[in-house]
Parts: sequence; C-alpha cells; structure tokens
Amino acid sequence: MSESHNHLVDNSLSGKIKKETGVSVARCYQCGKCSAGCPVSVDMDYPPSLLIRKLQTGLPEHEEQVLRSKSIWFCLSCEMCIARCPMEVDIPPMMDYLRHESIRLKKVNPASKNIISFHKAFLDSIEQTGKLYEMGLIVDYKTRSFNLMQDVMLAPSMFAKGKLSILPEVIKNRRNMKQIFKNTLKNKQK
Amino acid sequence: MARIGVFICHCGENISATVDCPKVSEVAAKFPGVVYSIDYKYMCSDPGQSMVVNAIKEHKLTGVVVSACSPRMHEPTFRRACAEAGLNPYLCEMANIREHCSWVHEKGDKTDQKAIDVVRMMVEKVKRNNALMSIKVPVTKTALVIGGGVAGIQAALDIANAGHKVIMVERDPSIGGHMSQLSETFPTLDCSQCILTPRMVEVAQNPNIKLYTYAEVESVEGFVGNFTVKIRKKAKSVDETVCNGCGLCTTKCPNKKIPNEFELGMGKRPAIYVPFPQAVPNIPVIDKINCTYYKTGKCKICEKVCQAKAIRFDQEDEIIEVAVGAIAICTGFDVKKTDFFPEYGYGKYKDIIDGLQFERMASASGPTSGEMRRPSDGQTPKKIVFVACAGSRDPAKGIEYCSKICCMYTAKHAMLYKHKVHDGTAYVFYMDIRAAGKNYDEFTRRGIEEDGAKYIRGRVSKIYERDGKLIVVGADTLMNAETVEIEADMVVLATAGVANPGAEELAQKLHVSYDQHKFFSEAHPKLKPVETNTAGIYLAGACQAPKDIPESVAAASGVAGKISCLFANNELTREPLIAFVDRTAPPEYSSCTGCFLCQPVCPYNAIEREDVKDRNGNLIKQLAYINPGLCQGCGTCVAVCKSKSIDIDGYTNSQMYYEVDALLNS
Amino acid sequence: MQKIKLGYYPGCSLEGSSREYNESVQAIAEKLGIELVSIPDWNCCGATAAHNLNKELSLSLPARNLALAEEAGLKELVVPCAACYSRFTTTQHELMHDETMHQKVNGIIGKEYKGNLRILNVIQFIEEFIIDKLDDNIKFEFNKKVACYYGCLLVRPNKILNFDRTEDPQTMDVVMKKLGADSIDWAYKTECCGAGFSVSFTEAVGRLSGKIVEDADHRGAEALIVACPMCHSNLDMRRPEIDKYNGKKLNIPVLYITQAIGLALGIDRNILGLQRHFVTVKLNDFKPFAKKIEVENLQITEEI
Amino acid sequence: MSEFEPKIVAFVCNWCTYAGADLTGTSRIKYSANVRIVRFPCTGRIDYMLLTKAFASGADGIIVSGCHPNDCHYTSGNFYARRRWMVFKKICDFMGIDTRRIVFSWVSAAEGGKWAEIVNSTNEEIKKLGPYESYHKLSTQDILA
Ligand SMILES: Cc1cc2nc3c(=O)[nH]c(=O)nc-3n(C[C@H](O)[C@H](O)[C@H](O)COP(=O)(O)OP(=O)(O)OC[C@H]3O[C@@H](n4cnc5c(N)ncnc54)[C@H](O)[C@@H]3O)c2cc1C
Ligand SMILES: Cc1cc2nc3c(=O)[nH]c(=O)nc-3n(C[C@H](O)[C@H](O)[C@H](O)COP(=O)(O)OP(=O)(O)OC[C@H]3O[C@@H](n4cnc5c(N)ncnc54)[C@H](O)[C@@H]3O)c2cc1C
Ligand code: SF4
Ligand code: SF4
Ligand code: SF4
Ligand code: SF4
Ligand code: SF4
Ligand code: SF4
Ligand code: SF4
Ligand code: SF4
Repeated sequence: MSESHNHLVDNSLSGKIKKETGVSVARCYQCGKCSAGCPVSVDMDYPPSLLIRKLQTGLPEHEEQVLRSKSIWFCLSCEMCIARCPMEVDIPPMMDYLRHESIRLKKVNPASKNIISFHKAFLDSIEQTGKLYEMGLIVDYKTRSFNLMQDVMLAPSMFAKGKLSILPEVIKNRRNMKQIFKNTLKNKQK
Repeated sequence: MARIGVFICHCGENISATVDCPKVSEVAAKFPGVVYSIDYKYMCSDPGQSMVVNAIKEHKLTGVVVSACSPRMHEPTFRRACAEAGLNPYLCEMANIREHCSWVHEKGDKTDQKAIDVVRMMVEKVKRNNALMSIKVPVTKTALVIGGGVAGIQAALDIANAGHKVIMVERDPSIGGHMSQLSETFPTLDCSQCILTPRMVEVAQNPNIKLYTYAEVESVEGFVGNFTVKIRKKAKSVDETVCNGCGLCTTKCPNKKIPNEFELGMGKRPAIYVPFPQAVPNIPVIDKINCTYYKTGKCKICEKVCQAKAIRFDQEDEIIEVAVGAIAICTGFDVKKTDFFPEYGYGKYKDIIDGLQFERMASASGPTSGEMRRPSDGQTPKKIVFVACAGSRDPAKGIEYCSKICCMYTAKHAMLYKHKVHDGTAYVFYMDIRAAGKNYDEFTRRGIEEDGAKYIRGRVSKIYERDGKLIVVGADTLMNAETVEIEADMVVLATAGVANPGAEELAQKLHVSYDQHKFFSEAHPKLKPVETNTAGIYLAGACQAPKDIPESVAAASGVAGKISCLFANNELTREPLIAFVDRTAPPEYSSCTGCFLCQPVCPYNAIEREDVKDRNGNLIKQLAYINPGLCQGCGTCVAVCKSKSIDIDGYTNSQMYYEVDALLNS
Repeated sequence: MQKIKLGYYPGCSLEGSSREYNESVQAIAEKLGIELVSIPDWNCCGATAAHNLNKELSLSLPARNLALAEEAGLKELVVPCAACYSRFTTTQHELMHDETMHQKVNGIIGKEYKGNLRILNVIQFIEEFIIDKLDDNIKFEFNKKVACYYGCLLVRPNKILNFDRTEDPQTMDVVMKKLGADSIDWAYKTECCGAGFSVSFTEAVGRLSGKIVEDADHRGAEALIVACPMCHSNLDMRRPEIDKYNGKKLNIPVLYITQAIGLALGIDRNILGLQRHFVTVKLNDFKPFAKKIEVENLQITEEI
Repeated sequence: MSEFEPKIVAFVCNWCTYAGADLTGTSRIKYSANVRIVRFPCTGRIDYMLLTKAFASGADGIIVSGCHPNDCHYTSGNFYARRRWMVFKKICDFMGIDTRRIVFSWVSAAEGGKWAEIVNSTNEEIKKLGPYESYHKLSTQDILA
C-alpha cells in the first residue's frame, strides 16, 4: 500500500536526522536560498544547501564529509536559512544534531577547535559558578585555544569601562548546577 | 407471473472448456420463474441474438438473463436485441460467467456451482427489474460563455461557427483578458494584440454571439440542456445603443489621474474611460467610485461634450434572464503581486515589478511606448534581474505548485529586454527551466545562446536598495552554492499565477467544484479535462490552472466541440438508472422525513428541497426531490437515507436484497 | 502612581560586559514606577554553547530559571537579553510541545516547570508597560536619524517567538518614532552580527558587524539602536575589526533602546551607562519635547 | 474429507473493481472460486445492512471494494462509503459481528492481479476463521422467533 514506505528503516545519516529532529532533507530542492542568505556561508567548506545535498545522496563518503565539516561548527544558529527556506527545511536543529553526532563519533573538524574550546570554556564556567564568569571564560578559553595574544588589548579597556569583574558571581545552589551537568553533558560523554 | 428466459453462452470454448454449460442450463430451467433455458456456442453472433429475439416472442418472456461475458462487453448488444423483440431493454441482465468465472477458475464442480449461483442471482434480479424509458431532455441550443479572455473568445467563436447561439458575459468593460495586455508571445514572439484583436472584433460582429461586457453572472439554476441564468449588467452610465465610440468624453474628462488597471498602475486614465484603445466594444464606462459627479454632484462635462447624448448618469444595474443549454467557464487567472515576499522588499521599491507590468512596459502601446524605462526615474535599466518562481513552488510564503507559464515568459522577457537594450545585461535566477512544449526548449535556448541571457541556478535570498541600485543576493547552486550579488537597475519578479478573485463565488453559484487553490476542478484529470462534475458545464483556459495561450485555446476548442456534440440533438438521451424519492400521493404521506442527510452527499447537487403546501398555500412539509437532469446514478443517497425513502433504478433495494439471498441460498 | 511588579531575568552579560544595558533598563523602569524582581538564584541560560553541544543541557539551564520564577510566583518575566529571550522562549515551546522531553527536563533540574510564565523581550516590555507612559514623561525629543537593528534572535524563529515579522520588522522603529526619531529603512535590520563568535571567530564578526555598521552609517544614521547585549558588544567593542574590514573609521555610536528612552526621559547619561561604551556617544542637543508624537500603527502585511 | 470452502461475497463498484475483476479474467489470472461478485454502481450505493443480510444468508466472508480514493467515478461516493463503514464497524463491534470477516479494499480497473490476491488472501483468512456458524445460527433463530 501507499503508506508502506513510511515504515522503511532508514539508517542513513539523513534518516537519523529525520528521526531525531523531524527535519527531512528530502524536502530540500536545492534552490540555494539558504546559502545565499547565510551570513557565514563564505566561511563554510560547504554552504548549507550543499551540506544538505551531501546528506541527500546518502553516500557514506558524503556523510563523512558532513560530520567532519567546518560548516556545522561555523553555523551561528542565526535562523536566517529557515526564515527564508521555501520548503521550510529547518536547518538549525539539524546543525545542532550534526554537531552532537560529530562530537560523539569523534569527527570534529580541527579548524573548529577554537569554537568548541570556547563553548566548552563557557559551559565550564556555568558548571562551576552557575553563571558566566566572563573574565574566567577569557582566561580559560585562551589557555585551551593557545590563542593568547588575541584580545589582550580589549580586556584592560573593559576593566576600565567597568565591563569586566575580576571575581565571579556565584549562584547559591551550586549542587543543583552540578547535578544538571551530570545528568546531561557528562552523562552523554560517558 | 414472471416468465424468464435464460441463455447460456459457450463463447466458443472460452466458457465451455471450464464450465459445464449444458448442466448450468439444465439447472437454471428449474429456477422459479424460468420458462425457457438454453445454451449455445456464440450468443452474441447473429444466430445467437435471433435465438433471444425468437424466444422472447415465442415464450412471451418478461425478462432475459444472458449468461456470458461481462456486461461491460455485451450488455448493449443484448438490450438492443430485446428491444427489437418488443421487450423493454431494461428487462435484460447479464450473468458474468466468463471474466469472473471460466477464465479465472479451474474446471470442476465448484466452478459450475459458481456459474449456477451467478445465474440464479441474475434471475432473481431481473424478476424485479422495472421497465424503464431512457430519459429525454430537451436541449436549449444556446451556450453561455463566462469570461472573454482568449479562451472564452475561442470557445464562443467555435460554437457560433457551428451554428449555435452564444451569450458571452465579461466582467470588465472590454473582452480580451490577459492576452490583450501581453506584448509579444512565446514561443514565436508574435505581437499579442495583432493576433488577438481580429478575433475580438469577430466576437463583436458574429451574429450568433450576444456580448455582455461589464456584466456578471448573478445566479444559475437548472441542469444540462436547461439552465436559467441571471446576468447582472452593471451600469456603464453610457447608453451603448447611442454611443458611437468617438472618445471625446474620455479626452475632456478633467479627472485624469486614476491609476490605470490595464497598465497595472503604471499609467493613468480618466473617470470615463475605455480600458485600452483596441477595446471591444469600444464604448466607455464611467468609474462611479472616482467620477467627480458621482462623488460631489458636480461636473457632468462628459455629458456636455457628448454629441450623441449617450451619457446616462441615472442608469442602473440591469438583471437579464437567459435560457441556455450549456455553460463554458473561461474566467482565467490572476498574477500575485510583488508585495507578499517580505525579503524582496514588500513591494516598497518602485523598480521591482511583476511579469505583467513588464509586458506593459515592453508593449508598443504601453505606458512607455515599448521602451525599457524603470519606474523610479525613467532611466533605461542597464542591468536587469529576472527572478523565476517568485512565489510559486514555495509552500512557506507563496503557493506550492509550479505556475507553469513563468519559465517561458521569463525567457521571453529576457529576450525582449535584450532586443531593446543592446548593451544591457539580463540575469535570470531560476531553479529549473520548465519548457516542455513544442519549440519551447528551443525558445529558452535561444534566449541563452543568441540573446545572451545569463541564467543563474539559484533562488534569490534578498533584494535591497542602496544608492539607487537594487542589490540582488542569490546563490549559484551550480557553483558550490556560492553567493552571487548583482547590483541591478530593475528587477522583474515572475510572481505566481493564481486563481481569479471571485472564482470561488462563481464556482458556488454554478455548483461546480474547485481545488484548494480555488482553481476550477475538471471531472477527470486525464479523460475529462474540459468537463466539470456538473453535466453541461465545461471549463477552458487558465481558470483551471495556470496555462499558456496554446493550451487555453486547445481547451476552448475542446469545450466548443463538447458543446456542439450536446447541441447536435434536439433532445438529450440519458440512462434512466437514476435515483428517485418515494412519492406517494398525497405527498405528505411520503416516507421521506425531510432530514436532508441525502442532500450534502450527492456529488452532483441533484437533490433539492421541495415544498409541500396545503390548499391555502401553507407549508406542511419539505421533501427531498431528485432532479433527474442532474442525478448520475451513483446511489450514495440511497445508502444514506435512514428511512429508505430513496431508491435507484437498476440497483433497487429489493433487487440487491434478492441478489444476495439468491447467491447464497443454493 | 501604582507600582507595577514584574519578574526580571538580567542574564550574565547584563551583570558583566553589558551592565549598562541593565543599568538603563532599571533606570527607565524606576522612573516610570515599575519594579523589576530578579529570579532568586538564577543561573546562566547556556546561550549558544549549550545547544551547540548538548540538547538536554540547552533546555535544562533555561528550564531551571523558568521553574524558579514560577516558584517565586512571577507571572511575567522580562528578559532584556535577546539571546536569553530566545533560549527561554524556545525552551518553553519545546517543553510545552514535547511531554517526554518535559518530564525528562523536570527530572534533570529536580523541579517542575508548569509553563505559566509570559516571557517578554525588551520591546514587548516597552510596548506593554512603557510606551503609554512616554507622552507624560518625555522631556526631550530624540531628534536623530537612527537605524534600528534587530539582529537575529529577536525575531527568529518566528514560528516559536511569534514576535514582529521576520523580514523588515517594525516594532523598534515604532518606539523610536514615538521618541521623535527618524528611523531609516536600511538593509541589515535582521542580518546576524556574528553573535557568539565574538571571541572564537573574530574575523567573521568583523565582517558581519562591519557590513551592518557601514550600511547604517552610509545611509546617514546618527546612531544604531539595539536590544541585545551580544549585538551591542559586537557592534561597539569590535570597532577595530569592523574598521579594518571596512577600511575606514566609522564613529556611529550604538545605543540600547532603553538608553535612548532614558535620554528622552532626561535621565543622566552616566546612570544610563553611556560612558561605558567604546564608541563615544556624542549625541546631545536634543530638542525639548513639545507635543505628542503620533505614530501610525504598523500594519503587518507579511503573514497571510 | 471435504475441506471447509468459505462462501465469500464481494460487493464491488461497477467502474473500478468490477472492471478490475474483468481484467483478472482477460489476463487469465486464477483465483479461488469461492467468491461471488455483486455489482453496484458505486461503493457509495452499498447499504451496509446488506452485509448483515449476506452473513444471515450464509456468507462466511465479505469483500467490499471500489475505486481508490480520489478516483471515484462519481468523485466522492467511495469517500462516503468509507465514512459510513467507520460507523458501521462500530455497530458491528457492538452487535458482535466479527469485522475480521469484512475486507475493505481498493482495486482499480488496472489492478487485475491485485483483485486475485485479495480474493485469495481473504479466502485463506476466512478458512482460518472457519464457517461463520455463530452468525448463521443466530440469525436463523432470529428469523424463526
Ligand atoms: C506575464 C505573463 C506573460 C505571458 N506571456 C505569454 C506568452 O508569451 N505566450 C503564451 O502563450 N501565454 C502567455 N501568458 C499566459 C496567457 O496570459 C494565458 O494563457 C491566457 O491569458 C489565458 O487566457 P484565459 O482566457 O484563460 O484567461 P484570461 O486571459 O485571464 O481571461 C479571463 C477573462 O475572464 C474575465 N472574467 C474573470 N472572472 C469573470 C467573471 N466572474 N465573470 C465574467 N468574466 C470574468 C476576465 O475579466 C478576463 O477577461 C502570459 C501570462 C503572463 C501572466
Ligand atoms: C513510457 C511512457 C509512459 C507514459 N506515461 C504516461 C502517463 O503516466 N500519463 C500520461 O498522461 N501520459 C503518459 N504517456 C503519454 C501517453 O502515452 C500519450 O500521451 C498518449 O498515448 C497519446 O495518445 P495518442 O492517441 O495521441 O497517440 P498514440 O497512443 O501513439 O496512438 C496513435 C495510434 O495511431 C495509430 N497510427 C499511427 N499511424 C497511423 C496511420 N498512418 N494510420 C492509421 N493508424 C495509425 C497507432 O497505431 C496508434 O494506435 C507515456 C508515454 C510513454 C512513452
Ligand atoms: S542558522 Fe546557521 S546555516 Fe542557517 S543561516 Fe544562520 S548560520 Fe547559516
Ligand atoms: S533554502 Fe531550503 S529548499 Fe532551498 S536549498 Fe536551502 S534548505 Fe534547500
Ligand atoms: S456473448 Fe460474450 S461470452 Fe458469448 S460469445 Fe459473445 S463474447 Fe463470448
Ligand atoms: S459617450 Fe459620447 S462622447 Fe463618449 S465615446 Fe460615446 S459618443 Fe463619444
Ligand atoms: S462627470 Fe465624471 S466622468 Fe464625466 S467628465 Fe466629470 S468626472 Fe469625468
Ligand atoms: S514555470 Fe518555471 S518559473 Fe514558473 S513556477 Fe514553474 S518552474 Fe518556476
Ligand atoms: S435522507 Fe431520506 S428521509 Fe432524509 S431527506 Fe433524504 S430522502 Fe428524505
Ligand atoms: S444517485 Fe447519486 S447522483 Fe443521483 S441523487 Fe443520489 S447521490 Fe446524487
């Protein structure tokens, strides 16, 4: 019967995307509107529509390219693509999923090291204090990324303008915060 | 008492190789009511048919069962034979023992038993058949054509030339439709006006055609062959019989700053106007909303200058009633405006226009006399961008279907532009080039190869204005989806083709169905493309879906052919296998309870409400009444009626009941 | 004047690098008799980092705050940071539309969020609680040409946020016109500034923010008006990178919309935190407010 | 010795399934002879009380088949048939009629093979269920009472 193809088991990456996020890459007809509007498509190795194209073929080498791409890390989650996509292909949640998979399968693109280091430092800060400790974040990020020179000029003026505090603000219920991280991020990584 | 004859056919060996025909005949002879039973090699052969004819006469048969092939094959043959013998043809039934028996089962008792059961079933049925007369309905040989675009024009001329009367109703002051707005037409690039105007004039001059412009259909009643239509003639404020079309009034009217609909707002017109110079009829109308006299009670200049004394400020809408036998809907389509695409600038930039506006700009009779001039400052655009699928194939913001004509007209536009601005550059953003038609692909190739239109495969993401230029941001999906930015002087959006406003309302008046996009629905997408589900009402042109001129014209001629067939006879003969509501006399005793559950299920709107009144004219009851002109005999209402007040000839409740019983109680 | 009490989530940036945003929100609220009650013991919303790395974390961090706000009996929650607003609204949407996830997140945070909060971004807060009071309180007319910059997080994803239209939004412009400003039509209202890549991918931010600042300046705007701390820090603090990208120095200042309102209300510049900006805010010579400014209510034509 | 041979009645529409069964014939595809076909103009015409009538008269299984959705010769008859079937099925459940014995299907005029498959699979299914004696008995008693 005509419904039967809904029951097909789809083990391709696009099949998993559909199952986990509800986003169907098959809907994309490669018009390129997302790529044209995406603010960082020039920085990406594959602009969003091309990334989707690679998922559409379902070929293992293409899926590998996707998971190892810079694109998934350069995506800003700005939602411009979905705001304009005529077929309503919801790219941002797909990007989130691909990032998670890329980490899980240890396929993270080396060029996105900085971005991930920053995200990790950011989350560490929250885990420790419950809030973002910007000074700590910058120090932490710099040690992780070895990007020591960048922004040294900015910090002193930020101090001067009262925009950076030396000591972190800490929430009271730090146990609760640890708990949340234990139940989510730490849980996944094990 | 029933006197039934049974005729078992061998079909050469097609049946007899599997089914024991003599045995079936023998058993059948003993069924109650059967007075004659025989088997024969080829029942449909001349001798076979004569056997039937003779047996009817000889044995005074009141019913015939031919047990042979599928009724879909030879039912008409044997019904004709019965009629020849003086038996009502509807007293003949066929039992299918070939397609449904000998060809699909193995030889043996089980198969014989099945054949016997099937014959018994049909014997029980035929005993309860009614003698029926084919329904004859008189045909009014006048056609109504609604809409005077190219489709309506073609349909009207073809029907009129076949010798029938045509009434054409056009909503605008002139016929011509969208084609009259076009500059040149694909795939030949011939001038649209040049080929259309003569046909428009023919409509006006053909003695068989009565043209009502500035008019609309008010209501439609009746059924195939016999429609009664009310037409509202909107007041033109001009006496058509007196006006000689000199046009003096239009030049003297002081109120000249009204946006011209025909030029899509790119030109102006006076309050008393003829929509375009070649208009048919060439009679002006007064736009009451904008006329100074209607607004303030002062002016009447047109009246003063009119030598023919044709102006009638007190004219009122007029309702005319006409009788027609068939209706052709040719109301065409519309194009979406540019302002529904937020990322393309909300229609706030003057130099972004739609395809139809481009047609006017390219047209020698248009507001720029055919010169390419951008609306904001009248400069010649040196770089122009065409955006295909601007609103089509876009479930998110536009419509999901492909508008079909825009690939072609966009290619045409790019060519026309290059023919007019030799040093200009034309870019086309597209997704696919849909050019499936005779000489269509060749046409778009010519645009690319010879006229140098630069096609970029990608959808435009955004258009914004900066320093008097329109920045068009798109992607080139054939080049790794790289972003392409073009600084254009003018942008033309190939906006979607959509249903005409008012199409839904018209469909409801006519009781014909329409799809989710408000286009009229054909009765069958392949085999009945110009019929609607209502007998006698047909469709042609872009009112069905976006269509180009060749397709619209082909469909219109198809409709004309259909209507001419209908008009070829004085009467319409229809199968009498239709439903009827129980009507005892007096009608108040009808078992119909007036619940009207049957009414909405009828696909043909054949069920009406009939008032039963007492002598004083007081309403006692409402009954269902099935219009025999509209009923197609599906039987849905029969199954729905809870009080069993509806029955259907050929498949009556008692027939079906006894068929089932006979089939099983062997 | 009866005091209005509203829930408040300042978020991390407003306590650190964007404290002037907090200061200006508080200042105008106080001036107009509104009390903003912070969620007790609130935590960071997780911003981009959390949802880039882990979905459940990205929902749990905001959910804890929402649950705490509910516990504290708050009905409305004002969230000035557009990024936090986006995370909160998305979380609320996801939890209310996915019961399994809702239960899971409740388990993770050890609290229950029922979904009864109304989450307001700064513009909604202004529209609902500030705008009507302006006429009686304005001292100066903000007679400048401004470019309102919405960024991405305020209007997208429209399906969830359901705020203004995604392309060419108007709500900020309406507020600015009400203050007497001439808000211009420009091309970068909703283009992304580079958001969370400020530190990790500064070149991109220079380019993206560079285009925004340049277009506003090119069209003669005297100030950029923003409603998000990330937009502000990118457009204001990243000026060296922006100027490098554009190959010229641009001096157009970037103001929070609350600072603009504050100026019109006659609040001291330092209380509004203008001295903290990297690009000096020179704007002065405001005209004294003379008469009510009638702004035509915007007709939203996008959604059909 | 003799195996149970179910009696199956098929209620089909004239335009799709009847023609489809004709095609099975012209294609000479064999199927079980236990089926008897009753022709209706449209599935919309099928009064479901006829199904109970068929069971009462001795049917063990019933096939109802017409045009595919949207292919109805009369545009929407099959749609109403389907809708009424949903209601009727509830009534059957209430009355204790075994709805496993009623097969609803779509067979177009081009699906000769499908028709044979449906007859055969229904035949096998009903064979497994056995004769519908409980209903035959019940109704006979009803009639006698
Ligand atoms: C920009 C553009 C360029 C095109 N270029 C080409 C081309 O080069 N070649 C080509 O083959 N095709 C072209 N087409 C397509 C062409 O316009 C259509 O195929 C053609 O106009 C369809 O004719 P029609 O009679 O069906 O409809 P229409 O032309 O739309 O005519 C319908 C008529 O019905 C009238 N009407 C509507 N509703 C009512 C009512 N309720 N009562 C009474 N009257 C009513 C209207 O006023 C109108 O006169 C183009 C279309 C567009 C938009
Ligand atoms: C692979 C394929 C798949 C298709 N699928 C679809 C589909 O899914 N849907 C669809 O709508 N369309 C489909 N089509 C198109 C469809 O087949 C045609 O539209 C249709 O057959 C055209 O009908 P016709 O009568 O014009 O021509 P034909 O079907 O070609 O019939 C022409 C007849 O004329 C006879 N003839 C030829 N020359 C002479 C002569 N000199 N004297 C006497 N008789 C002659 C031929 O023998 C033939 O019987 C498909 C076509 C192909 C090739
Ligand atoms: S959400 Fe990511 S992919 Fe989409 S437009 Fe923004 S940056 Fe590009
Ligand atoms: S905009 Fe949508 S349909 Fe177009 S290429 Fe991108 S994802 Fe595909
Ligand atoms: S009537 Fe039918 S079955 Fe008999 S010979 Fe003719 S075709 Fe064959
Ligand atoms: S109304 Fe009078 S002036 Fe006008 S066109 Fe007709 S005849 Fe001429
Ligand atoms: S009365 Fe009306 S139509 Fe006539 S001239 Fe005056 S404005 Fe024009
Ligand atoms: S015809 Fe071409 S331009 Fe028009 S909607 Fe279809 S594909 Fe797009
Ligand atoms: S369903 Fe039956 S009772 Fe009801 S109105 Fe129709 S015919 Fe009469
Ligand atoms: S038999 Fe069908 S077409 Fe005729 S009235 Fe009944 S439902 Fe309508």
